[in-house]
Formats: sequence, C-alpha cells, structure tokens
Amino acid sequence: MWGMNHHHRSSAPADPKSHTTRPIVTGASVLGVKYNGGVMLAADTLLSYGSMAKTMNASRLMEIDQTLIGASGEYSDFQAIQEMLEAKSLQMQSGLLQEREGDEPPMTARSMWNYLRVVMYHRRNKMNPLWNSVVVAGKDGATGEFFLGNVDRLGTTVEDNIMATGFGAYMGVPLLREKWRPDMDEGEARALLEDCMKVLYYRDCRAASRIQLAKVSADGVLISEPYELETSWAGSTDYIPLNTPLALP
Amino acid sequence: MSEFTRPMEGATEIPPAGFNFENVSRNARLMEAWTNAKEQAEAMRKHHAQHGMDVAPMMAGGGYPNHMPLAKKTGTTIAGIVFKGGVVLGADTRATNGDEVAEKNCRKIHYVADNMYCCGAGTAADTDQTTALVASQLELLRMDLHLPHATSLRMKTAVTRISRLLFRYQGHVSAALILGGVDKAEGAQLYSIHPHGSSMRFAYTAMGSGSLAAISVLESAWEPDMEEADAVTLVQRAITAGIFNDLGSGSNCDICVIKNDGAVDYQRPSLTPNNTAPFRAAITRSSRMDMKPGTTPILDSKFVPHKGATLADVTVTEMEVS
Amino acid sequence: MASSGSGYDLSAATFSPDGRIFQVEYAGKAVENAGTVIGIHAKDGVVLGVAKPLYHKMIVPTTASYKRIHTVDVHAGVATTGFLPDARVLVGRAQEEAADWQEHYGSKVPPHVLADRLGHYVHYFTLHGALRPFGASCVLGGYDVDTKECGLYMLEPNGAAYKYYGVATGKGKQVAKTELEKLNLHKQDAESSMDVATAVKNVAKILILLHKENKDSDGKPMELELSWICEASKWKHAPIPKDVLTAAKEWANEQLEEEDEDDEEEEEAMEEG
Amino acid sequence: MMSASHSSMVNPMSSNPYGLKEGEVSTGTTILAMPFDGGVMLGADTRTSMGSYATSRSTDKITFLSDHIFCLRSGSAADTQAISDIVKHYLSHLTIETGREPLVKTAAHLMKNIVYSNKDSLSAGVIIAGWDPVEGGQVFNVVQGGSCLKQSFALGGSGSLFIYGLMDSEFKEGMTQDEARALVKKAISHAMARDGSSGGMVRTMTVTAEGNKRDVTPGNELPFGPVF
Amino acid sequence: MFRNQYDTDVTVWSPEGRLLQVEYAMESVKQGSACVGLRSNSHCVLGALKRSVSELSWHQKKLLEIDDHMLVGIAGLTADARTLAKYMRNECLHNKYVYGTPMPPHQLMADVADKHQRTTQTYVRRPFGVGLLVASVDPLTQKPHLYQTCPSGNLYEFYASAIGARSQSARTYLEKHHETFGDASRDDLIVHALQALVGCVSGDDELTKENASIGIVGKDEKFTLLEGDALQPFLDRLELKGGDDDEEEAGDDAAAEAEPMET
Repeated sequence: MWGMNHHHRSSAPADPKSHTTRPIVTGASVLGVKYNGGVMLAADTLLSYGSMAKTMNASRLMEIDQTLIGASGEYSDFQAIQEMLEAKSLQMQSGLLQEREGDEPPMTARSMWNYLRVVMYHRRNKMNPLWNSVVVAGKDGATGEFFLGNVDRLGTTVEDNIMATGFGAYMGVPLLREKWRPDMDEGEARALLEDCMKVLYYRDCRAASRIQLAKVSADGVLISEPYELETSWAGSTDYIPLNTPLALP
Repeated sequence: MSEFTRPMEGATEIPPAGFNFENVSRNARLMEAWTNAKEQAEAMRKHHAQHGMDVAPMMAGGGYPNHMPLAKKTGTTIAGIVFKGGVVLGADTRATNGDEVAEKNCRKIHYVADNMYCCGAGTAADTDQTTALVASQLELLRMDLHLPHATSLRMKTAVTRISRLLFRYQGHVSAALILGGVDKAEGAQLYSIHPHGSSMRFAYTAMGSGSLAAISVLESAWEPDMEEADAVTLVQRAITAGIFNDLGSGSNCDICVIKNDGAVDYQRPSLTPNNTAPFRAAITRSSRMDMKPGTTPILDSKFVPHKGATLADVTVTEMEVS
Repeated sequence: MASSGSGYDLSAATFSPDGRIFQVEYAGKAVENAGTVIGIHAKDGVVLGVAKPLYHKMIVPTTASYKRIHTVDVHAGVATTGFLPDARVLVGRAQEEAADWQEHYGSKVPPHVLADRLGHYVHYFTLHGALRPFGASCVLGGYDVDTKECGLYMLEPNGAAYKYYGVATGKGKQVAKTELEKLNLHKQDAESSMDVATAVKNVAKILILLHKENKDSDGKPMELELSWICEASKWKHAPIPKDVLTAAKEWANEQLEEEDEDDEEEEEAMEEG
Repeated sequence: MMSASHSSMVNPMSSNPYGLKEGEVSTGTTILAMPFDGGVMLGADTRTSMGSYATSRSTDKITFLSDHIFCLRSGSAADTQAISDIVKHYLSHLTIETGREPLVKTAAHLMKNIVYSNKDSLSAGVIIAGWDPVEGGQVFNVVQGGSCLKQSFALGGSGSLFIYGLMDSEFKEGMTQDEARALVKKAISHAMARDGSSGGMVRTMTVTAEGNKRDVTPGNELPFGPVF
Repeated sequence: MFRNQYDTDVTVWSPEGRLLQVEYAMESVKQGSACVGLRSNSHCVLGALKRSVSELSWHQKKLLEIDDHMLVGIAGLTADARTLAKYMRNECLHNKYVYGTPMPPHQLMADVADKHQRTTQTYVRRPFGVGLLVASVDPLTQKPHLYQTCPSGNLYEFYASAIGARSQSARTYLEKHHETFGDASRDDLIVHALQALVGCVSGDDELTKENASIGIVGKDEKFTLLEGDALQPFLDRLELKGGDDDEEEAGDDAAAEAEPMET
C-alpha cells in the first residue's frame, strides 16, 4: 500500500513550496494505440537530467500482471510506482483467498488505472504529486476487451484508442488521430508508433532514437529489447545560411 | 492569429502612422503591480501554512492573478513545403481574440510579390502590415531596377527586408512568417522568419501554435521531389492536423502554390472541413418561429418631414474631372 | 491433564511452580488435534503437503476458503494446521514481513530470516496475559534467491522456528515422523538422497496412509493439497501440477497396497512359522 | 560549483544545481565508479568547497558502507555524510539478521529510499559501488531526487559534465584492474582541470573479492594537467 | 452446559486445546431464526425466516443487501450482524472507488473472517455472536458463491447450507438435493430455499409470505429481495406440512414434493 501507506515518510514541511516542485531526472513521451487484436505502447529509453542525457538505456515500460505501464516524467517517481504496483500485485496474488479458476490476473488494466488515479489524486491533494503521466494498457476485466488509458500527475484519467504523453500529446496525437483505425493490424500499429517516435526524436530535444515497443495481445505481454529507429535526413542537409558568400563554381 | 479590439466605428482619432508601442510601458507597470500582489499573497499563504491553515488555494492560484495580462496567444497553423515544381504554402483561417473566435475565414497567406507569398502567424495587424510594407518596398525595388519578370526579384531580398524590419523592433512586432516563392537565381525556396528577426531556409516547415501538429505530418511524410498534387495534399494534411488538434487554429485551409515558372495558384478556400451549413440545415425549427410579413397588422402610419434644411437648399455641382 | 485446575494454567503470563507455561502447551493441543502437515527438504527443492478430509458433503472442495497452503511471496509458502483462523493470521503476517522486506531492502527475504521473524511474532503472543498464544502451527518452505538454496522450517505455538530436513505436525505427527525418518532425509550428500519428485510421492503416500489409519476419517473423501519450490516451478512457490499430483496419488496407493500385501504375507508367514 | 543564494527549486543545470542553503558546505565534486574484470574501481577528487572557497583540499569522498560496498558522495557534505551513515547502520543490521554480506543492490535500494522520500530536504547525488558474491562488481547511481539507476559506469558531481564524452569513448566492459585505475585517474584529472569546484588530488579505491585497495595521486602527479 | 474455569475469557485455552468462549459465541448463532442458502451454476439464493418480537412489531429483517452482487443472511445477534454488514458495505464501496470494480467476494470474505479472528485473540473484545450466510457473484467470472462465516473466524464455501434455530432439518433437505442444484433454474432454487425453510418453522407456526424472505443474486441479476406478495407464487408451489411432523420427516416429505419440479 505504497502511496497511502501507514509508514509515513516525512512530515510536511512548513513551506508548501518545498514539496516536489519539478521533475529532476525525466523521461520523455510515451505513446500507445489499440489495434485489432491488442494494444501497443512505445517509449524511448533516454533519461534526461535537465538537458543532459543522463543514461540512454533505461526502460520506461513495465509489465505487471499482464498489464503494461509506461510513464513519462520523473523517473524516481516511476520507480516508486513500479515498486508500489509490484507490492500490490503480490499482495493481491498471495492474498489469503486468492484463487480463481484459470489464471485471471488479480488486477486488470482498468482496475490498475483506477487505482493509480486514486494514488495520484491523493498525492496531489497532499501537494506532493507523483510527477508522471502514466499510460496503462492491457485488458479490461469486465468486458475482456483491450484497454488503453492515462493518468496524469493530478489524477486526471483519460481512456481512448490512442494515447500520448509529454511532447507526444502535441506531435504524436495529430498523426495518431489521422492514421488510427479500429481494424489496424499489429504491423500497421507498429509502423504508426515508430513514425510518431521518429517525429518526436526529430523535434523533441529530450527524446532519443533508441526505443522500446510493448504489446498486450491474446498471446500475452511482450516488451521488446531497446532498438534504434531508422531516421531520415533528406531535405535537411542542403541549405547553407543566408548571406553566406558562395564559393564560385 | 489574434486581433486586438477594433476601434469603434467612426472614431475620430486617427492613430499616428507606423507601429505604436505605448502599451510597453503600461505592461511594465502592470507587471510590477502583479509581482507585488503575488509576493503579498505568497507571504500570506506562508503565514497560513505555518499556522496549519488551509493552503489549498495555492493550487488554484487563488487570490491573485496567475499571470499578467498578455497579448493574446497566437493561434494559427501555417506550413509550407518545396516540391519538384515549386512551393506550396498553406494556412488555416481562424482568427482568435483570446478564447473567442474573432473571424472564421480570415486570410493568412499574404501577397508579397508576384513570385512570392507569405504566411503569417502572430498578431494579425503585425503580419498584415509587415507583409504589406515589404510588398510595397519590393514593388518599388522591382520598378527601380527595371526587372522585367516577377521571378527576377530574389527571395533573399525579401527575407532580408523582413528580417531587418523585425530585428529593428526587437520582437515587439509579433509576426512569425513563412515566406515561399521562386526566383531565377535559386528556384523554389522556403524560409521561416521569427518575430525577433532570425530566418532559416527549409525544405518544409511549419509555424504558429499548430506548428507541432503540422510538422509531425510533414516530418513523417515529406520526401524530396514530390509531385504537385501530392505536395498540395501533404500541406492540406498538415494544416488540417493543426485545425483539428490545435484549438487556436480552425475553419478552412487556404493553399497557395507558386510554380517554378512564376505561375501562382491561390486556392481560397482549398478545403472546407468545418462547413457548418449541413448542421444548421439539419436543425428543424418550428414553423411557428418564422413570422410572415404582415403577421402584425399596421394600424396606422404617418410621415413627418424633417424640419431643418430641405433638399432644395443643397446646391449640387458636378465633380471636376481631368 | 495433571496440572489442570492448579490455577497456574490460566494465563500465558504465568509460570507454573515447575517452570512451565501451560497456556502455551494447551495451545499446542489445538495443533495436535488438527490435520497433519508434512514438509520435505529434498536435495533439489522443498515439498509441502496437507490432507483435507471432506467432513461435509456440501462444502466446495476446490475453493480458496478451504486452502491450507498459502503463498507468502513469490519464493516462499506455508502449510498450516491447528485453529485455522489463527493460522490465517500467521500467513497474513508472513506476507506482510515479506512485503516489508521487499520495500525496505529491494530484494526477496531469505527464508531463514522470514522464519525467524515469524517466530518473534508468535513468541510475542506467549508473553502477555491479554493475548493468547497461537493455536496454530505452520511449515514454511522457501527459496533463497541469493544463495540458490531451499530451506524448510516449522513454526510452533511457542515461537520456535527450527530448520528441518523433513517435518510433520498435527494429528498424525508421530506416524508421519516415523515414516519420514525411514527416508533418510538428513543424509543430503549421499548419492541416494531424495529428489523433489520422489519427495512428492512420499508426502502423498504418508498423507494417504494417515488418512487410512485414522478411524474418524476413514471412508470419508479426502483432498490432498501439495505445493513445491523447485526448478520445475522456476523456483517459485506453486501448487503441484495436477498430473504430477495424480501420478503421486496412484503411486502412493499402489505402494500402500503392496505393503499391505507384504504385511499380510509376513503375518501369514509368521502364523505359519 | 555553488552560489550562495538560497533556492528550494532544484535546477540541475544552474550554477547551484543542488539548491544548497547559504553557507552550506558542498562536495562540488567529480566522482566516478566503474566495474572491471573482478571488481569495481571508484575514484573521486578531494576538494570540498563553500562558494569559491575550498574548505578542504584533501577530503575523502569514498565512503565505507560495508566490507565490499562503498559510496561516492556529491551534493551537500552534511546530507550525504548523514545518509551514508544511516545506510551503513542499516547494512550492519542486515548483516546480523541474515548472517551474510549485503548485496550492492540492497545498499543502493536503501540509499534510494532515503534520498527519494526526503527529496525536498536533501541535496545528495550518490554513487554506490561494490562487489557481492551474487552478481560481482556493480555500480548504481542514486541521483538527486531519488532515481536509482544501474549503470555500466557512473559519473556524478559538477565535474562529471566535462568528462562524459571522455568516458563514453574510452570505457569498455571487462577492463583489467590497472586499465580501470588508469582510466579513472585520467578522467578525474580532466574534470579537475575544467571544473573549478573539483580539485586537489585523485583518490581511487579498488574493490575485489580478495580485498580493497586505496590509492592517492597528489595534485602535482596527475596524469593530466591543464594545457596552456 | 459444561462449565469450568477456562470458559470465561477468549484468551484462555482449555487443556484440551479449545477456546470455550468462542464456542459459546457459536451457540448464539443457534438462537437466531433459520437462514438457508444454496446456489446453482448461475444464481445464489438465500432464504430466511423472519421473526416479529411482539404482536405490534414488524418482522425483523434477516437478509441485508451489501452490494449489487452480494447479500447476507444473518442468524444470531442482530446488532453484531449490523456492524458486520456495515463493514462489508463500506469495503465494497471502497473497492469500487479505488479499483473501479465491484469487490471480489472471496477477498471480502477473507477480510470478514480475519475481523472475526481478531476478536478471539485479545481480551478487550468479545467474539461476534452471529453467523452469516453470504450469497455473492464474482464480478469477474460471473459465477455464484455461497459463503458461511462463524464467530470463530472460520470460513467455508458451500454448495448449500443453513444456519440458525432448527436449521438441521433444512440442512438435511439440502444435503439430499444439493447435487441437483447445479442446473436448477432461478425459480426452482427459490422453491428449494422455501422448501428447506418449511422445516425450520417452529411448531405452531407456518411459512407465510409475511415471515418468509428470499434474496437472490445471479449472473446478470443484481440483488433482488422477494417478500410479501412477490413471494406468494413461490409459496403456492409448496405444500406446507412442516408443523406437526418431526423435522426429519418434514425434510423427507418436502424432498418428495420438490422432486417433480426439477425435471
């Protein structure tokens, strides 16, 4: 029960301003789409410290009970969320009377999303938010359909067929909205996400070309190893600055 | 794109020529007042917090304004690309005044010369005036140099004129421009010019609040040596991305194609994805809401002529012609 | 009970003149009257087992509420007996200890530490007049992620948490102990030391034997609940797969029948002789 | 590395990245740790400063946590000393309870817990490096704010910015002990040359299963000095 | 009743390893009027016999709604049951708020059982003097479950069960027929529940639409309470004998009558 725990960590300082006021080590956008037969997420593996690239191989996608979680924003808070959910999952799985027929996970994506909302909203009410925007992907327990949702640091929840956090909300969403169809197959979904990640790499100074994809489908959950995007520099290499004297041919 | 409130119809005071910066000092005063108010509120809140009182209003920014009044946020999507046969420029047509849509079909692709057009984002008046000013300078220059063809005017000249002008005003002239066109020296060219006077040349670019949406489309689909039809479609897609994903942009999509030979195809509108007529038509109003002429009977009518001058007193003279 | 009524046996906070704490011993009686639990530490894993006679026709035998073996953390499980509500509290405590360790140290709690901490907890209830000792016992099996070794422990109502090669508690404790001793489990280094597959069969055999020998339960249906931690379970605590369990049961029944026949033959031989 | 002004806002890229209070002593620092074949190599400069005054030119920033685990401290000297003491205390408790040596990741986890849950009042960037029998030599970076990153090598402190490029190009997995020590010394010397808040000597610590070895290179014997 | 020095406090073990105070608490369940529960593969039904304490009183409630997918039937101290029901309702609401889904019944039952246990190990509180039958549907699997709690903290899951005064007769009836409940229709389950209740009515009384109460949850059926006139059609399907016969016979007769309905 991290987040609303009984071990209270620190008493609130007298100056409310001295609570978490900004992220320090940060991850950039997370993107997600539903497709025919699953749901897929993408995130790059860069962590920034200010504008410095602190580490280039950190995963911001995790699996917990057949649900995928991806987070942008403060990485220490993401790690805390990760530990919190792992503890929660174990608690529910080994809970005294935890035995359903089949291997239904104790917490489905929708309930995890809902749980995160409670935690994040609670934290922001304590003026000490978890500085993340979290994408949750997996299955909806009640309907068995695929689920894609988002919780931001204020506890706002959104559910949609496409999802983008951080800069992705500005540069990923237009493409996702334009190209998304409910009957997309997995390859199309992957191509679309890679296109968006590429654009983000081009135009978001905190993004990188090393990314991970992850999917939830009937076959279960898969998180890819980090790999490099292929980028294009056509149309960007030719021009020399204005008013530069040209060498005569 | 934003519009400051227009002067009242028939106002007698004519503003002095050129740009006017009297608000700069006003804004400075406001800023100072706002900072003081904020400090006071902070101190108050600290006091409250130390005494265990409710500090919730901080989150809501209660008590003092969140920020000083600023010139309204620019809401525009403009974009341009170079293709095999020339340049395509595009723009949305929404003009905003704060959160209001001030004008649903305004023109954002401005004429600069026969061979170049310029998309403008920022304060509407600034983009209008800047492009008009440069247009007249270029026309004078063309006549002065006895240039026979429009395409003899160089794009570089226009970029230099505009960026010098903007730099002189240190960003106070709020015009973010995309200049596209062709000239004999370098063929099809596309430049972006920022309000502070910097300029860059691109194969494809976008500006305005919807630029992120537009550039994402361009980055993912632009390729060298596109055909005209494909190029127009791509710019339309980029502008449409702005129209639908950026709340500051909206309404229609204008397109201007400037071909290598100097021919211009200005499409206004090029796309109307937000045509409201069908929706309005779909609303059936009760026929009782329509009042036919004569519904209200005229019981009585009377004509009272004006008591002062009569028509006969006016002496009409014919206008002189030369 | 010789000492009952002497007045020294009404509180866990009272010693008797001869230095005993009767309340703890009485709590132990609750365990001795309850179902048998068996644990075996084999050379390549641990096995836990309980037998659950179905005393009631209408009870749902597969339900979680009838569960006696619980997972404490990914790498540890306990089999319980005694006063079951008390046992459940012990399980809950074990789960909390494991989760606290994970939160604090970021790693899996070593089984001997878990047993030790649980021992402390149980022991606390033997100190106060306002509390009563636990009327439950549990056998803890765990895998040490760091040393890659398994451990088997038993917790008793007095707070003891000893490590075992093989252990049994509950009603059939004595018989089971005798049977376990025959398996030579403490000779772990020997070539012949038992592997986890054989341990499963033997646990099933002993539990079925106990069930058959018990007059109260004989004839009533019985459910076997077995779990293990071994390579096959990826070193996680997991119920034994259904096919393995069925095979173990069959093997156990065959063995028991053979032994019966042997006994009969022996008896006959004796008689004849 | 630090300016005197008080700010509770932490701006990693400002001249006062740790938001120190006025008069607070900071280890404006270069620290570095990397695994090599058979252990880990830790290195640090020895300057402690308060504003532009060096309060010490021989500080030891390589701090003992347990027999085979050490930490390198950057940020506020007071904060990092206090929390490494706490972690050391926890680890000795753990050693008693489990009867075995703690793991490096456990030390990093404890450090992270403290830094993360007190992120508003601590200015600490700590590298935990050491050797354990389960996973060998490892390096963790507990960054200001409480992110815990397992890295193939870790840099910290104000001087680290100047040597990221050097380390990126020269670090290789599976170096020998001597190669590792030489690289650590070289990198820290480079940082000391360009970062005013780092200076003094280079201390290194070699941690292997067999034991630990300290080494000090005085300021006049560094492998690299400024080129004029 | 057997009395000795070990039976006045919950924290004292008897030399035989028993907790007499807890066992006495279990006796209080038998003081309450009967409550039966049974389930098919799709529905779970509770039936209860309501008492009225005087001529002028209403029949007191025996079946309490916990959530759309859960209800309890109580036997024993009503006030203790109310505390537990309130706790269960709160837990269900809390779960809905936190996870956005209805409370999984098995999880709630484990918590309720632990709540019982806590009262048996410290001497500051007495054990709960009430037994609960809990009818529920797992919101995820949509399968019905019937649980029974006990003041000791023990928890059972049943295909069918009965608690309270004269419940032995109901149990006998249910035991005889429980194998047929699996495929029984909702309405047949209700009739079975009423039939089982018939034997639990005290000598000079009979089962009527005033004193009987039926609660249902099922796959695609939210909590429904049948009382009064709504119950009459089901009562009409019974042949009320009960009263004069001894319990065992009442069960047998009822069974014989019930059988044709299942075909």
